[in-house]
Amino acid sequence: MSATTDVKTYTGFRFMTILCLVILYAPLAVVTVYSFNASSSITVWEGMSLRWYIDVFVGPESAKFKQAAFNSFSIAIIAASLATAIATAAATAIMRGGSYKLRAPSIGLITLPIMVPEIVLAVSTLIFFNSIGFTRGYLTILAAHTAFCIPFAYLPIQARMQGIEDTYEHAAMDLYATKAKAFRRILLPLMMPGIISGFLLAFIVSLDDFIITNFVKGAGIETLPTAIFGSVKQGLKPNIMAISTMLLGLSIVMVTISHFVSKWDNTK
Amino acid sequence: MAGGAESGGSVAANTYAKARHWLLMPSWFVLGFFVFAPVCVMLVYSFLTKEFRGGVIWEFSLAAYDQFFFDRGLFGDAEPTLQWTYISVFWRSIWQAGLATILSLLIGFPTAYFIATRPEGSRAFWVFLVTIPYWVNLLIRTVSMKFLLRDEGPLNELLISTGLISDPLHIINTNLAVQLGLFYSYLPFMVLPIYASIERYNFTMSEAAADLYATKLTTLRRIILPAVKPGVIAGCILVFVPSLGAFLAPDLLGGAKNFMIGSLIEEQFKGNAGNWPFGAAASMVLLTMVMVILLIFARQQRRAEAQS
Amino acid sequence: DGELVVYHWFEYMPAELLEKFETETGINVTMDTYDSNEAMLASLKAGGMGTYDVAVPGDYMVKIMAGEGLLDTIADGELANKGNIAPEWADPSFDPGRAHSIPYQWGSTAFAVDTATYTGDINTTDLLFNPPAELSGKINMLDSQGEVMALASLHMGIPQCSSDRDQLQALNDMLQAAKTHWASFNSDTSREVLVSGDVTVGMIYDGFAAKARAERDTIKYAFPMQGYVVWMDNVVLLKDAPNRANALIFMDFLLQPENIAAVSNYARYGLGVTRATEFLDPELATAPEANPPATAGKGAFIEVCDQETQAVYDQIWTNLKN
Amino acid sequence: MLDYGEIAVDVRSAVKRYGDFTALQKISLSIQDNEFFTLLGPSGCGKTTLLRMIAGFEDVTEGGIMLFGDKIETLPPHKRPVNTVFQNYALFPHMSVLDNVGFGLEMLGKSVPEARKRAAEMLELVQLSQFAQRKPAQLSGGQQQRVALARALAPSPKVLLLDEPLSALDMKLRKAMQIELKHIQRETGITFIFVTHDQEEALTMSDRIAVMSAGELQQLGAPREIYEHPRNMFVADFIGDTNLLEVSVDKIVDGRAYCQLGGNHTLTCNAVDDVGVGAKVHLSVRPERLVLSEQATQAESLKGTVVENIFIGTDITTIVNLDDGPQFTVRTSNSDRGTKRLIEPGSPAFVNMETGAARLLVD
Amino acid sequence: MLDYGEIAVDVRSAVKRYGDFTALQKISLSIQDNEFFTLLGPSGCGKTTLLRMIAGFEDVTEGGIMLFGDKIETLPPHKRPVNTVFQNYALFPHMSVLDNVGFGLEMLGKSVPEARKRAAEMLELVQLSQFAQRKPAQLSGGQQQRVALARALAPSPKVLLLDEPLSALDMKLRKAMQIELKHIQRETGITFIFVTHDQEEALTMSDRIAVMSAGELQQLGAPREIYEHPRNMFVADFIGDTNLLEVSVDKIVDGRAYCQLGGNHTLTCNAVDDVGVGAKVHLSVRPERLVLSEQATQAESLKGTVVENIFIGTDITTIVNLDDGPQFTVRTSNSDRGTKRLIEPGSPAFVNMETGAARLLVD
Ligand SMILES: Nc1ncnc2c1ncn2[C@@H]1O[C@H](COP(=O)(O)OP(=O)(O)OP(=O)(O)O)[C@@H](O)[C@H]1O
Ligand SMILES: Nc1ncnc2c1ncn2[C@@H]1O[C@H](COP(=O)(O)OP(=O)(O)OP(=O)(O)O)[C@@H](O)[C@H]1O
Ligand SMILES: NCCCCN
Ligand SMILES: [Mg+2]
Ligand SMILES: [Mg+2]
Repeated sequence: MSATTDVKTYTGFRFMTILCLVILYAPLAVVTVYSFNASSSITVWEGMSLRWYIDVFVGPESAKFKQAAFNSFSIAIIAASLATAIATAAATAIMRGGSYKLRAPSIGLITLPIMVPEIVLAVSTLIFFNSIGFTRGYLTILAAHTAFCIPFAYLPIQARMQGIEDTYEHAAMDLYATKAKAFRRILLPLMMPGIISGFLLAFIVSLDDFIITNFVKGAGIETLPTAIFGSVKQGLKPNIMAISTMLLGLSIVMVTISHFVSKWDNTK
Repeated sequence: MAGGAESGGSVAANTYAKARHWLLMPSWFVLGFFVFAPVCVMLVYSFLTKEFRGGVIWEFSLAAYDQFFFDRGLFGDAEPTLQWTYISVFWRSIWQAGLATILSLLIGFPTAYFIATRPEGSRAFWVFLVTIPYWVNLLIRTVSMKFLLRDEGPLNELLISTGLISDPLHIINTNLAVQLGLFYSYLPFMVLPIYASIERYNFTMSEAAADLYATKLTTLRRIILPAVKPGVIAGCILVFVPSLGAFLAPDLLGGAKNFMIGSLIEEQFKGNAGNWPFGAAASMVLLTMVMVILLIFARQQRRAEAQS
Repeated sequence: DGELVVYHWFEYMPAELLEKFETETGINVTMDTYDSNEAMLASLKAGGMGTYDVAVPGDYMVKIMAGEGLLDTIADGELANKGNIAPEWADPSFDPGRAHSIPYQWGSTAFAVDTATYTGDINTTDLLFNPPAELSGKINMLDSQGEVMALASLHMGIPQCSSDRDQLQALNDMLQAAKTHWASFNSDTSREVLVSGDVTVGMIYDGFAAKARAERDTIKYAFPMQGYVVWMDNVVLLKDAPNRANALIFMDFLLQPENIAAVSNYARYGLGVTRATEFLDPELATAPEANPPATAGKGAFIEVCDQETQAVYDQIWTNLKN
Repeated sequence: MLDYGEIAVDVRSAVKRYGDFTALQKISLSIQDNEFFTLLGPSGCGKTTLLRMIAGFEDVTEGGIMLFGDKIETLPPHKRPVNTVFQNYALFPHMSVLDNVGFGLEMLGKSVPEARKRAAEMLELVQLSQFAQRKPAQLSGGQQQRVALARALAPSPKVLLLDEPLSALDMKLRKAMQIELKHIQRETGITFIFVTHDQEEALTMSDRIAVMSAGELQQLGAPREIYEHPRNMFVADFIGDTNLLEVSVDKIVDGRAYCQLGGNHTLTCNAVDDVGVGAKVHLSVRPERLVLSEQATQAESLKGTVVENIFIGTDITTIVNLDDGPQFTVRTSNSDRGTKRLIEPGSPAFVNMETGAARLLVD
Repeated sequence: MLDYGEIAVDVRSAVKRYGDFTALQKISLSIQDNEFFTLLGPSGCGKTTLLRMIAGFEDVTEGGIMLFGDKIETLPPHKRPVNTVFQNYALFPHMSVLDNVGFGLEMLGKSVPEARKRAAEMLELVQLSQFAQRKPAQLSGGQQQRVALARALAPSPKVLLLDEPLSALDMKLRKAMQIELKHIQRETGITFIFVTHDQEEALTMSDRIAVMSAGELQQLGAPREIYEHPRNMFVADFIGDTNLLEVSVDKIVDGRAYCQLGGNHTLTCNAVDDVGVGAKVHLSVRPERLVLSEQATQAESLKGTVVENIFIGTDITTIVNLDDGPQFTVRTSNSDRGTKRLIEPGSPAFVNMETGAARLLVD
């Protein structure tokens, strides 16, 4: 229908959407373009080159970034896995545990990390580790990440479970399945798209975190964001742009995967 | 007809009632230990005495809150008056975060609406477009924003080369830059919840309004907005809360010149000031503020739910 | 072999030198960086102790850290190369007898100006604290309480640890007024903002200014007639160092003339070790940043105030940053 | 029957295409003023599409629509003096019942008190005055339906469109609302265009019915005409239960066609123009037009065996298998005059037909 | 009618409370083996609750449930040899049709190939063999319904529970499935307990019906018994259309009650034990049991005026207002033998009643 007669269409909303996308992409486009700059100065364009991509892998900072990348990815994978497992159990208890006094407080506790401003969480975790004498290092980052990833894993799982009627489990039990079997054979497969989305969200949130990591990381331990931060504070360097562009590419791959996973519906 | 007990996801669904405490145990443990306990420690610290040059002395004191709320002059011996320094930091944060939220809403709502009215098959693609930058490191986003906005950065070069302006726009290190940075950091948090609620919105309602002689603008104001209010409120909160505590954007884009709450708190633990109880107290004030906002939101949400 | 954890200023250690140390000793070095003495102190107090072996505080901070009990004592004979320390730096007031530290680098803190943009006289602190209209909004300050307050005191001609209420009030008011002209507080980008032209005047360390000049030759380091800050950074042995022995090896390594000279060549500051001249870049001696003109005021070390006085300075700083 | 005056809605060769798919194929309809007009047809036949084109929610691909003589197909919905009762009511959930009903009047520029006053009157009409301050979610389905009706009636539209307004209600409520709707239509004199896929509802309520299938108009007429003289097989099958038999025409004499049912059974019925001797056609006869007897009562009594008597309350349905022939369904009233005709399953029985009850159908 | 053997399900004074709310009040029912037993009642009367108690999804608050003589009320669902066809089928969306049907057998410990083999047989029974590899979402509503049935039948339960299995289907499909269900029940001989709120469905399919209202059993009996001898006003009103009149009993002679309808109209009907002279009671008479005539044909012909003839397809409903008396609905078959009795609106008419058609109702 034409925009003037169709009651759904608002003239100008398309323009706003495009404007929105331009704002979102312009800075990233700049990063991507300058990452191919041959010059070592970000202000001058000296032609196409893969120099900085090579630099990322063999340059003077390559060891630091390799270690940081390893830390980031290993922490993200472990923390997201733990958080997803914990969130799956919690979502089952909350969506399928009947009504009980601890239900609302549990939901509150699980969503607390999103509600508390990140800086507050970062500082309080630091003080807490300090006051109980934890030595800061890889494990403290891992613990903190696992904790704040839980709500990000929980929310998609819970949303998914909202759409799963409990008649499915009833039907399974009616057909002689025990509770454990009904969970494994029916509920878990049905939750799977939510679990995968939750995992990916947790993974990315962990990979992206700077503030909390920066407070709880021990000496000499860097994740990609903290390493990048250490570098970019003194100005954008082309090698950082190359790393960023690679991360952007990786994000696109991840988002694409998660997109297909969330579209993937094992019920069709 | 499906009775209450058999409809899915209801509070009463209780297939795993017997195991619920075991299932919740890991989350209680992890979150209780690594989130709840730290926040409690923070609460305790805010009532302790500051140690000279960082740290705490285990002596009860209200000094941190006193410092936050009362001005005792440069030398600490004047008659206490209301302390505007920190209140104005908070006020500035609220104001900055608020403007960023409004900016996000103004651009995010039409975007969300536009996406929600795409054919079902292509909506995912649009959502995908909006979310890609969000999955990219916040730091990189902020730094590249800074690079883009510099006086001699690509934006100004572009504007000057097109002849729109002759002198570079001075954006970096201004409040506008901070707002833009916050907007840029959290925009998808605005778009996604609004999108979700518009997608659930029954467009027959718009047709009913048009059928009853309402113009499109009236329909937007009187019918659509009230109907998608929960999404709008959720989006505003998800942008506003993190903006309030942000310190990357103020630090990198605002030149660390005018503190926002996040920077103020960070400074107490990592920077020059080293006043832990004060940082803890400021955190508690911030936390309380956020909780109050969320409670208001929860009440709104419950009211909205009761309506439909 | 083994580990060494160093807490260091950003951009203050050439990567090649670290590599050399690692290959020579087989010790694996981990390095964290900070951007001000105060940030380093805060971080150490907030859980950093016990994780780092050495840090590199400035003069006044050595004294503070010693007072806080954060430093370990280097016993006689523990450092083989202690004798290499230049005599003028062998018994400084901030660490009598070098019980906790060895010299690293020394230099000054003032500001640099892009003379392509600003053509007036640059050797006055007015450019920071009472700038002409054309510089308003084109000034970057270091995000470092000690250096900013010290330079401001020099500008006003008052003592650094004044307890005179009128002077303190005036200092506060002056800074509040000056702040309206400043674009940003930033230490780690203090060179970058000058080179990129984002600001015209930037508070900066002399060596950093030299590096800026290398990238944009119109940048000139100022020696204000009101005076400027001088400092010496020192490698200190931290209490509870997990790798104390390696830390001492590292200190000995830095006391070797050719090694510390490599630092100077990289960072463009002075050093405190004898017999190093032959290893130094000859340009260093003639660099304008290292040779104050006759008009220059006196260089002053940052002083350590008592707790009560410090509280007032802290308050002034807080007021400034909010 | 009502007196019709002008033509209220005139749909002229209207075509609606969605991309390649043609949802409506050259539909022409004239709906009289004051008429209770029903669009009836199976799911997906285009009923809603036609209604939405009249209301202005869909473009007309080809052709035109006139409202009391004015071309309206290019007007936006809010400029058409036509109101709609939506299938799922589409009540505004955040507004009170009173504000819902007053909304249209407010939009027409009436002041709020004026709109409220008229809204209150409309609520009186649908007997919901005491619920004026409630939110729609606090009402039952039937009450919501009445609010939707009041809201659509409040601006006194010239034509009211109703898209399956009763389909979400349970049977008892539905019956009650049918009576109420009919009553309100008569009282207000507004032209109603009513959409349903329930044939009984259509038969009970309408002045005229348009039967649609696959985007085409199949038949248009009064309920009785459509039930008793279906124009084609689709209509015969869609409206009511019927015995549809494939037959071949043996001969045609004096306008009477002699048809072969198979198994040596024959039936006579009125001939139809397009059907010649030897043609294979369908024959339709309603179960209630058949009578069972133990002995042959007429020349054409068809002999068979009772398979089953199914009790359905008001009536009893008997399944009879003709000897070597097709199966017939016979409907008998569950009353003394009917039940005395019942024959036990397994017993032989004769199926007798009223004259004129059997109709030949083309296509 | 079937031969009943043992009692399949015996519900003994079962009570179900949700907190303060009593959903079922001391229900006692014996369901015979091989029976097609229907629970009928309005929404919220407790049908699903009773079914869920039998299946084991709800605790029994008081009383007990026996299955072929064994106490089962404390067994968990997976230990009860009872299967359910859920209202919305509850097919496992991530499993193929074949795996859905085989699930129960697998859970009973059958090997996968064995379970598949039997599942394939069940799919044959419901004529869905060619869809074995599809996911449930790729089937139409009617096909899903048949898969649900096959899945529940596969483990050869002793009793099959069906909770409104047809309510989501459209009318034509629903009719077809009614026939199929009935057919399968006869073939397998499994006891069916069927829940519906559609009275016509209940009447057509059941061996016996239990009519429930507000958690209580109102009447239990064969369809015909319930339709023709409703025990109380609720049943009379809920099952089918009826003329419900408030009357007072003038006198009782020889087991016949003489009732005042108002406006000097009287009617005679069989007396009921609990009703004495002077009592105000209700009288029920089905519209199809009434006959209209232009002249009085019997002593008790009631004089009135025809208000309206409503054409409903198979029948015509006539509304008659008795002179100074109540309104009657009369149902006449739409056939020659019926339509010749029709009287124009506005004309006087007499309402005649079959003997025994009127029933007095207590409460
Ligand atoms: N926006 C659209 N795009 C493509 N096809 C459409 C669209 N809207 C409707 N159709 C198709 O047009 C046909 C007619 O649809 P319509 O909604 O008018 O049917 P209906 O008669 O109202 O059916 P129902 O009784 O199910 O409401 C259907 O085949 C439908 O799939
Ligand atoms: N878990 C529960 N908690 C409280 N009340 C309940 C619960 N389940 C059912 N009820 C109530 O018990 C009564 C009977 O419910 P039930 O589902 O058995 O009705 P039904 O006869 O199946 O109705 P329908 O035809 O609508 O399916 C209803 O009033 C219902 O609200
Ligand atoms: N770049 C390091 C400067 C040190 C100043 N004290
Ligand atoms: Mg429709
Ligand atoms: Mg039910």
